[in-house]
Amino acid sequence: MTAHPKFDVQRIRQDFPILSQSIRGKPFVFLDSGASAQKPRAVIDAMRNAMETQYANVHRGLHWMSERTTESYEAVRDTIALLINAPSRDEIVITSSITASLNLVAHSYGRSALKPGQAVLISGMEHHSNIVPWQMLRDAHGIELRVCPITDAGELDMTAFETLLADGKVGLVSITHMSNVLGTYTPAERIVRIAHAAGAKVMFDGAQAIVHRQVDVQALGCDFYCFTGHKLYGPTGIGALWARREILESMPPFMGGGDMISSVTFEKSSWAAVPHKFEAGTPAILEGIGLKAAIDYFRAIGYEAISAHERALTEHAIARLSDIEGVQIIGRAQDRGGVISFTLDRAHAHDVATLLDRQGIAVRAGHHCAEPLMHRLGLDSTARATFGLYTTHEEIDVLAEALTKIRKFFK
Amino acid sequence: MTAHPKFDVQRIRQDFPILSQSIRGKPFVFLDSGASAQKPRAVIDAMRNAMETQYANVHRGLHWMSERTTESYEAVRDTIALLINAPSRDEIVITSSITASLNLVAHSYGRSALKPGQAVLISGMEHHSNIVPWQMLRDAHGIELRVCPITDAGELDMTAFETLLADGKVGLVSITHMSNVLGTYTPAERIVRIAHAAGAKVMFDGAQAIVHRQVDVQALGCDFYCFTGHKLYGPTGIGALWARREILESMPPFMGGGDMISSVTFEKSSWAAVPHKFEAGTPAILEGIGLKAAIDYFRAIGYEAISAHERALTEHAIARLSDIEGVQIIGRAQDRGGVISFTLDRAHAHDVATLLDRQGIAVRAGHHCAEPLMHRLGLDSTARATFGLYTTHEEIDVLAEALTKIRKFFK
Amino acid sequence: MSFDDLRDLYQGVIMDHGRHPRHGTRLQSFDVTAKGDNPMCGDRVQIWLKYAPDHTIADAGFEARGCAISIASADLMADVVRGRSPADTKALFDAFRAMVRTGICPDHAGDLADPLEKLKPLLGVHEYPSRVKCATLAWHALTAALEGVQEGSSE
Amino acid sequence: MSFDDLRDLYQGVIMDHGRHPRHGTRLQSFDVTAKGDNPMCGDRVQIWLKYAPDHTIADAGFEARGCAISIASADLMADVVRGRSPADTKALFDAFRAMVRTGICPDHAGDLADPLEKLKPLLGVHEYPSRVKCATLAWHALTAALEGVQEGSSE
Ligand SMILES: Cc1ncc(COP(=O)(O)O)c(C=O)c1O
Ligand SMILES: Cc1ncc(COP(=O)(O)O)c(C=O)c1O
Repeated sequence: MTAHPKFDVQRIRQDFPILSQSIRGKPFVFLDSGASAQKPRAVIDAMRNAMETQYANVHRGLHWMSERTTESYEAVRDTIALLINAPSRDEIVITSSITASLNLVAHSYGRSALKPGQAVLISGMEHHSNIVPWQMLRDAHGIELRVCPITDAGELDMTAFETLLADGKVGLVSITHMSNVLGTYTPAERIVRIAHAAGAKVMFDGAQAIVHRQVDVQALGCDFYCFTGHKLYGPTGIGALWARREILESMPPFMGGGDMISSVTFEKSSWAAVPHKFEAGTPAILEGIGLKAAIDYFRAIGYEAISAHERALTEHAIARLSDIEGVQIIGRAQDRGGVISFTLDRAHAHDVATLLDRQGIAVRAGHHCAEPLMHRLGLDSTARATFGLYTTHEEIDVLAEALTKIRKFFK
Repeated sequence: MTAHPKFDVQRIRQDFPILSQSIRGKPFVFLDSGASAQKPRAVIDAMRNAMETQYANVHRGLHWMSERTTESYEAVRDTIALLINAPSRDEIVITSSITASLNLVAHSYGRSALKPGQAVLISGMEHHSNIVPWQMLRDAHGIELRVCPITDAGELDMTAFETLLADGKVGLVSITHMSNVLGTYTPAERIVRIAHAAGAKVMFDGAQAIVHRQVDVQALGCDFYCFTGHKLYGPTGIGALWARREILESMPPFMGGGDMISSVTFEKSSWAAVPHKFEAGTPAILEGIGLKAAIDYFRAIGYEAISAHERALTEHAIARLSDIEGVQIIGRAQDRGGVISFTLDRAHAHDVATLLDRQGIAVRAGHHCAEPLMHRLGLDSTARATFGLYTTHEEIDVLAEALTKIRKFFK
Repeated sequence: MSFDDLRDLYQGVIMDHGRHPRHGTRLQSFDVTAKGDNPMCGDRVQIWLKYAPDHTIADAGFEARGCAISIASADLMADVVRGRSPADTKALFDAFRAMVRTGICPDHAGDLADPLEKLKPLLGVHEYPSRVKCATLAWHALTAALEGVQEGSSE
Repeated sequence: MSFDDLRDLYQGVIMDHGRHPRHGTRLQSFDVTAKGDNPMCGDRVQIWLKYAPDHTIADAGFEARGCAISIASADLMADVVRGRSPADTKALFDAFRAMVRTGICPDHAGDLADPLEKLKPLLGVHEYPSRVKCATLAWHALTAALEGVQEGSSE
């Protein structure tokens, strides 16, 4: 069924206990991984194992449990550095989510490196978490917020992109690496080339992209990259930010507290070295341990196999759904991944989602935290099926049959 | 062994799998709960169970898994409201830690309700997480930071407290409810009475207090209360903030992103109702489920029994440690709980901690993220033993014997 | 092809009222009007009311954009509130809301038994807490109209 | 009372040098000096060096406040660096640091075998990664002194 010889989706499904559940007596067909992915046994066991056998607060614990827990927690930094090919583990900042990563950059870099009058450039297909922090920065700090339009195909309008950078006022381009609504990959290397030529730094929101495609921050040449753990088969409550060391070093801290200081007096505090400067308080210890297990699991399968599998799934899904009368697939970018938004004539996306749920099929419906994109598309909402490494061709067939039935129901 | 008839510490210990570990062939004696507590089976199972059988992203999922996960996640808000007797579940803001809670208030309330020239009053025995955010606010926003001194016994100097409030400039008192170094409880009701009379709002850092003593925010009369999950036998990566509804409603959001908005256009966004306004992005879903299990477990035993047990432990520990020549217990507040900092003549606290660790005993040593307090005490560091509901009298005896041995070793 | 698994929630009544609402028009002559907006879903509704001389509701009409559930709910509402006093209407809303939240239709609803029976097809919504607001959006707008407010709240 | 369980890490050498350091004094005549500060632990050290005419280290002295491990390490260091060139000293620090990080004393250390043997009592520190900086603080200060910098870094 899949292009890659080593990849056996049925064996992989056995690593995810939840997938054997049934919903309303029907096999559970989970097509909502883009919102949050399910967790493999390796993650569940790593977290359980920590709580059962090896747990204490980390950093300067001086006792066995603390030293060992520090080692197992801090290992996630090396694992993330490997995953994205960061030059150094010290450039990996652990946050509580990608939303926290983006806010960290907007607050800290935004209020220090960007001067009032400079601009931040985002795109017309951003998730709210890459819009709202910049609006808040705009209103508090007087920067301008520019939006690069997208084409009717759902791709970044690169002509407009160049134009928007032309006056040299843009200090930072913050753009999604893959749309969570359209599945579009943005042309990351080109974005970086053009932006750098115009004197702007570049950050990618990799929440979706990193799940599906190998990310190499050095090859991309970008300045910031961030992602979130729970979409990468890891636990909630953890995310990451990578940035070049000299940028991190120039940034003031975002939150204050324990672990981010070098020394504290009431008059003045001095900050710990990066990345700790940005990590105030007890970190997400169990989540770090879980995320490391997730990334290890993921890397053992490998992007090559995963990407091939998901490409095959996406093609199959587009073919099957396009065949159903009344179904419109939203977005038709050249370079796209396993996120498919669609509408059904005469049926509201919420009704479609609920009626799919009656058949055991989980999809998301709504604006997908991308309201401005919805306005651009002239829609209130879409239904959205998203694929993970455990998704099968059969599940897509089940979706297609269910949609055919719903279509008849609404006729 | 313990004062409360219903409380059986041996049975309770069986709920914590990690406690049956040995370290270097010796029984594991964990006296570092004040840094982070161990997790009962109930928490481990709740998190595992969610990942194995019931997990999806929450809020507006429209499908079975999402609706059920939303219910189990959102239940933590009711549980916390019950725990601290909050008037409404909508006043409970879920954060990633108490450090995040304190920073939220410093950023959002600090920059909106407090005007440059006004003051924030903290105490001389605060944790860094209740110092540094205010220093950052001071430097960014021009407020004054006042510090209420502590007495030689390690209590809040209430005369000074009144004096510091006398000029009416203090807009917010932010003070620990229990010192993580001295074990001192601060006189919360009195603090609130005096502060309110002087026109100041009051926030308590309840990170330590809530683990040991029943907290009733309505009886205390305070305006903000916050705590952290991992010290309350719950997972890392989650904390909470309670504040009066009208205060929360008046506060601008701290972080921007999904879930905290009502609607978004590129020009302007509007915020969701409280508490969601302060909860940007995918929440700590698994951690919420785990924290609810922790609080349920804790409440089933009950503060009455736990407090009685810990009081007996503390008295026993003070008696045993005071008997050892060369050991000084730091702080002798009238109203104190199960946190005991001590020094040993001629031995550095780090050496003491390491030598205790060689005997399987986990204590913390250092400045305990309270450097200014250390300066006040004229110390660089202390060793610190902290007790949880699973701590036994025998473990304290083991500590006392080990200290006696170390004392001889250093003589 | 069997529709049974779909029909349990989307019963004929809902599909029917959702697609061909009886009262889905603006009243030409009305006393009060109010809007409801659920930005999360993109659902929007406007309600128009005409009072009888005794201040009971003489007629109700609406225009709505949204899912089948929100439109069917608006239409069934317009049906059952006719002839009711404002106080009566609010009591009915409370009972209806309890029903769609809990999935339990009150047994001894007295005067409200009849209209609740008509609204019962919406009871299945309780399985989807995040769609309860679809079912109540029109009611919130109605409440606003009765109170002379322009914009209703939502759940 | 047996001290065996304590002795494996806090060997006689460490306790001895930690409590009665041989070189724990400021040099009256010196060429360079530098400080080391570990604010996390409150450990502080200052190093004084006197060079021989060939620029090898003729004498080293220190004043320190801190734990037994940091003081013993400073004292053992002052002992083993005498007679060494700056380059030699840095190579020794690298080998020492590797040893306290990994717990493995390099087998074929050539010229460094002798001094490493003397430093070996500190090897047990590897079990406590957060105390490695206690064992290396004096070395960082020494490196700073050799480079003519006033303040050493820490791990
Ligand atoms: C009194 C007090 N406040 C705040 C904190 C910070 O908690 P966290 O590290 O979970 O943010 C702690 C614990 O470290 C504490 O003891
Ligand atoms: C493209 C994109 N960016 C950001 C986010 C926000 O992630 P989180 O909710 O984990 O902070 C998401 C997911 O919701 C996303 O798809």
